[in-house]
Amino acid sequence: MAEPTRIAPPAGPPDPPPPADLPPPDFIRAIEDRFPGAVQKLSYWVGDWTIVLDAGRLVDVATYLRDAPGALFTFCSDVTASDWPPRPKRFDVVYSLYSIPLRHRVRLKVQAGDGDAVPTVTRVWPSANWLEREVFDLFGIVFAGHPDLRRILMPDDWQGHPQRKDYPLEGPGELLIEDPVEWLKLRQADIE
Amino acid sequence: MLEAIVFYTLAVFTLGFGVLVITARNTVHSVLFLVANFLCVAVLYVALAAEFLAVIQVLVYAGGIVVLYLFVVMLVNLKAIPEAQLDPARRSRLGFAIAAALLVEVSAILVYAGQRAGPAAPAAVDTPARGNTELVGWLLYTDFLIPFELASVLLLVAMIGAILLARREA
Amino acid sequence: MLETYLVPLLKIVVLLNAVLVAVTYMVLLERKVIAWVQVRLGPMRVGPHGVLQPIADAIKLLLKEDITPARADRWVFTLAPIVSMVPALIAFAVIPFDSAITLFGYPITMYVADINVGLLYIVATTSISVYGIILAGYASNSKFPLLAGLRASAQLISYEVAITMMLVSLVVMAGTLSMVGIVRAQLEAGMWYVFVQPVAFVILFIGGLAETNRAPFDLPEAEQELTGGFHTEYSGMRFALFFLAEYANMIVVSAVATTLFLGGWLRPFPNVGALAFLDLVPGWIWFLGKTFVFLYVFIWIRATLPRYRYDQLMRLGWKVLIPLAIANLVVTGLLKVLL
Amino acid sequence: MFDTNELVINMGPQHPSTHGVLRVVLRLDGERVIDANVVIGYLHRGIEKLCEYRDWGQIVLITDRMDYIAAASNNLGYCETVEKLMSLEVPPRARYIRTILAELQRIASHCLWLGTHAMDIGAMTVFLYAFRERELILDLFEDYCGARLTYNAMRIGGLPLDIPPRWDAKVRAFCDILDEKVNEYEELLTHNRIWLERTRRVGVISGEEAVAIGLSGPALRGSGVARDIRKDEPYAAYADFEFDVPLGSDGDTYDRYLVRLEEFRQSTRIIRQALDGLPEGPIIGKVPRLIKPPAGETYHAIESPKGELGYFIVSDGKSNVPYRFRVRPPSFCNLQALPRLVKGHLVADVVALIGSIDIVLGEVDR
Repeated sequence: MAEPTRIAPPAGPPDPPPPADLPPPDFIRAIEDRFPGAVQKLSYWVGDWTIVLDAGRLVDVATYLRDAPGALFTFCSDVTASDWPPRPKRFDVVYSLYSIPLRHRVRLKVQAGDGDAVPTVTRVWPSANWLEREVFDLFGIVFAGHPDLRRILMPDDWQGHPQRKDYPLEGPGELLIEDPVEWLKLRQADIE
Repeated sequence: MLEAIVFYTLAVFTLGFGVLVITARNTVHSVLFLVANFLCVAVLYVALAAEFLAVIQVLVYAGGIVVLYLFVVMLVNLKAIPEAQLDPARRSRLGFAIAAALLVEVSAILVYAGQRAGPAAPAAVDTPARGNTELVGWLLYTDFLIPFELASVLLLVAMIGAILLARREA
Repeated sequence: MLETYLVPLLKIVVLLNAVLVAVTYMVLLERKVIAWVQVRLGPMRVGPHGVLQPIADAIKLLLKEDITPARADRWVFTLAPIVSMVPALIAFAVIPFDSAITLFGYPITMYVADINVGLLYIVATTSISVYGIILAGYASNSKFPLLAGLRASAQLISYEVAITMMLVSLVVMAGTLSMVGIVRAQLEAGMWYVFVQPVAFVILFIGGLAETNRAPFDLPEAEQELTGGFHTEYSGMRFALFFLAEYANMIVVSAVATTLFLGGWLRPFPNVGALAFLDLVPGWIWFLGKTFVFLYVFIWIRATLPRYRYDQLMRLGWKVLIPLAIANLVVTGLLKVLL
Repeated sequence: MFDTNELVINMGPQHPSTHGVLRVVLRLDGERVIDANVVIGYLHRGIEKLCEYRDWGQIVLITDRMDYIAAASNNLGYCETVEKLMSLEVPPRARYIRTILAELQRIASHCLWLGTHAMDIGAMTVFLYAFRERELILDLFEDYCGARLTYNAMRIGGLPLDIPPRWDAKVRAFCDILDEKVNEYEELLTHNRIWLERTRRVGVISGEEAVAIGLSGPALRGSGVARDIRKDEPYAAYADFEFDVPLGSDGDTYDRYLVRLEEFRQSTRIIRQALDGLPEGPIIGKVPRLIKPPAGETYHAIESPKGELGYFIVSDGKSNVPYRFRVRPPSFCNLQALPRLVKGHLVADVVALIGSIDIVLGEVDR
C-alpha cells in the first residue's frame, strides 16, 4: 500500500483564481449581478470554472442556472463532497452541472461545517436525490428538505461516515475486534 | 354384485368427503375435499352409464367452479371470522332454519315422486339419438327447451351483472 | 375374462411405461434441439451424444434431498406434484395410436379405451391438472410461487374456454366425441381436418402452448420474473414430477392435435389412391411421426420467441381466441346446416 | 367486505434478473407495481476511499473493477482525467488505439446487455448469440493485453502496449462479422410481435423528464435527447471520426433497444475509421517517472457504454495519492430512474426495465 506522503493535511482546496486576461462566462457575471454576495469565490483550473457559493443562496442560484437562457444547466451530472478537516467549515459540497443545449459545464461549491445543513437541490434537479443521499451516507452532510435522506450504500445501522478523512481506511474493525462490547454499546447508542 | 360393491364404496367415499368438507379446519383443505367429493360423484355417474354427465361433472364443477372457489379462498383471508357470525345462538338458529327447510324440501320431493306413476325414461326410447351424449342433447332441445333457454338467459344476465359490478369506476 | 381385464391391463402397463420413457427423453430432445438452435452441443457426456442423460438425471433427482419448507402446508405440498402428474397420464387412455393391429393372431386395438365422450374426457382431465399448480403455489407458503400459481390458474382457465369452444366446432364436423370416431370421420371425409378447419387448428395450437405452459406462454415458470415459478420450493423427485407432467402434457396436446387435425394414424391424403403405397408404413408410425413434428415445433418456438406478459396473454385469450373460436363455431354450424 | 391487501415482494438481492445484487422492494396491487424501493450497496467496496490510499498509477487497476463489463472505458476515463489535471499531451497513436479499445468495449458491453435483456423477456437464444460475439471481443482484448475481463489496458499519458502484429486485421474481420450478426439479432427481435408488445410503451419517459432525473447514455438518447459526450465534448480521438448518434422518439424500452442496436453499427464504423487512419508514433507521452499532478481539481466525463462516466479528482499537489477521488457512475444515476419507470407497470415489466437501463452493480455500488 502506498502510504500517503502527506505531512500536514491541506487546509482547503487550491481553487486558483482565474487568470486576469480570462473573462468569466456571461452566466457567471449574471449571477454576480443578480445575486450580489452569493459568489464567494471564482476559480478556474484546466478549463473548468468553479463558483464557490454562499450556502443560503444555493437554491436560488441553482434555479437561475437551470432556467436562464444563457446558462440552461438542465443536467446535474454529479453531486459530491470533499473533506478538509483543518478548516472550520470542513466540507465542500460540489455540484457538477452540464448544459445539454449549450454544451458547457460549471461546478458549484458550497462550504459546510460538521452538522451544518445544506439546502437540497432535489427540487431543482430531481437527479440529485440519490447523489445527495450518497453524500449524506459517506460524509454525513445533512441536506435540509431532502425527500428521502437515508443511507444508500452503507448498511442502515452503520456507524460513522467512511469518506471523511478521519475515518480509517480499514473501517471500525479494530475496535470491534479488540472490544466488541464497547463497539456494540457505541452502535446501540447511535441507533437510539 | 360388482355394481353394488362399487356403488356402496363410492357412496361411503362421497359422504365421507362431504363430511370432511364441513369439518376441515383449513379452508383450502375443505375445498380440496369438495373436489374429491365431486370426483366420486362423477364415478357414480359412470357406474350409471352416464359418461357424458360424469365428464361434464369433472369439467364444470371440479375443473371450473371449484378452481374459482380456490382462488377466492387463497386471495381472501378467511381466517378472521366476522364478529356477527361468532354469536353461537344466531348460528344455531340459522342452522335449524336451513335444516328444516331442507327437510321439508326433501320430503316433498319424496312424496311427489312416490305419487307419480313411472319415470319419464321410456319417453327417451323414441328418440332417434343413439348413445349418451346424443340423448342428453336431444332431450335438452326438445322436452326441456324452455327451461334450457331460460337458464341460458339467466346466466347471460348474471354474466353482464358480474361484469358491471367488477368494472372499476372510470 | 382375458379379453375384458387382462388385455386392457397389459395395454395400460405398456402405455404407461412407454409414456414415461418418452417423457424423460423429451427432456433430452428439448435440451438437444435448443442447444442446436443456439449453436451449442447440448448434453454430450453421459453416453454417446448424451443419450443416457435422462437416466442420469432421473437418478440424480431421486437421490436429492426432499425438502419441505418449514411453514408449508405439508399434505397439500405432497399432493400437488401428484395431482399435476396423474391427469397428464390418464389422458393417454383415450388416444388412438392406430385402429387395430394383429399380434400373435389376435386383433388388438391400439388404444386403451374408446369411450363415446373421449374428447370431453381429455378436456376434463386437463382441467383437473390446474390443481397441481395452484396447490403447489399455495402450499409452498411463499410469495413468488403463490403469484405463479395464480397466474397459472387464470391462464389455464381462460385458454380452456377457447379450446373447448374450438373443439365444439370440430365435434360438429365429425358428429362424434369419440377420438376413434373423429379419425374415422376424417377417413370418410377423405381429408384431414386441418384443411377444413384451419382456424380451429391455429386456436388449438396456440391454446395448447398456453395450456402446457410452454413458451411464449410460460409465465407460471418465468425464471426471470418469478425465480422459477410455482415449483420454486420443490426439490428432488417432487420437482421432477412437475417437469415430467409438463412434458407429458405436451405429448398429450400433440397427440390430440394429431388425432383431431392430422388424421391420427391416417396417411397423408387418405383419399388419393395414387399414394396408397404410403400405407405400407404402419399407422402408428404415422401417428408418432406427426406427434413428433408437433413436439419439435413446440421446442423450436421455445428457442425462438420471447415471453408474453401476463395481461397480454389474457388479452390474447379472451379478446382474440375466444371470439375467433365462437365465430368459427357459428360458421361451421351454418355450413353444416346449409351444405 | 373483502380485504384487498397490497402484496409486498422482495426482488433480490438474489434474483436471476436483477443483474447482480440489486434489491427492489415492490409494492403490488395484483401484479401492478404501485411503488418500488431500490436498495443498493450490497457490492459496496469503498473504491472511492480505497483510491485515496493508492498512488496514481495503481488506481487504473482499481477502476477495472467498477464497471467490469466495460473495464477499458473506466481506464480511459480515469487516465484522461489525470492527464487533464497534469495537462499531459497524449500521442495520436495512443489516442486512436484507446478509441478502438473503448469502442470494442462498448460493443462487448452492449452484447452483454442485449443478451441479458432479451433473456429477461424470455428470448433465451439471443443471449447465447450475443455472448458468442462478446467472446470474440474478449479474444481480441486477450491478444492485446493478455486479460479477458479486467484489462488494466491504459496508462496515464498513453498505453502500456502497442497493438500486436496483425491485430488490426483481426479487428476488421470482427467488425464484418458483427455487422452481419447485428442483422441476425434484429431479425430475431426487432419486428417480433411479442418483443414489440413487451417493449413498446413500457417505461416511457419524456426527454425533459429523463434529463431531470439524470439519465445519460443510450437511456437518455432513447428519449430523443441528442447528447453524446463523444460528439459534444470530444475526447480521445473521437473528433477525427464521422459517426451518427442514434436517437429514439418515444422514450420507451423499445427505443432504448433500437438506440443500442444502432450503436453497434456506429461503433464498428468508428473502429474501421480508426484502423484506417491509425497514425504511427509513440504510444505514450512524456510522463514524469513520479506522477504527481499539481494541486487542483477537475471533473472529466466520457461516454461509457452505460452513460456519462465522470471522474472528479482533487490533487493536493504534495502527496503521491489523490486527495479526493470521486466517480460519477452512470449506472447509479440511471438506476435512480427505475422507481419512476416501473410505476404502474406489471412485475414482468420490472425485469424488462432493469434490463433496459443497463446497470452493472459493480459500478452502482463501487
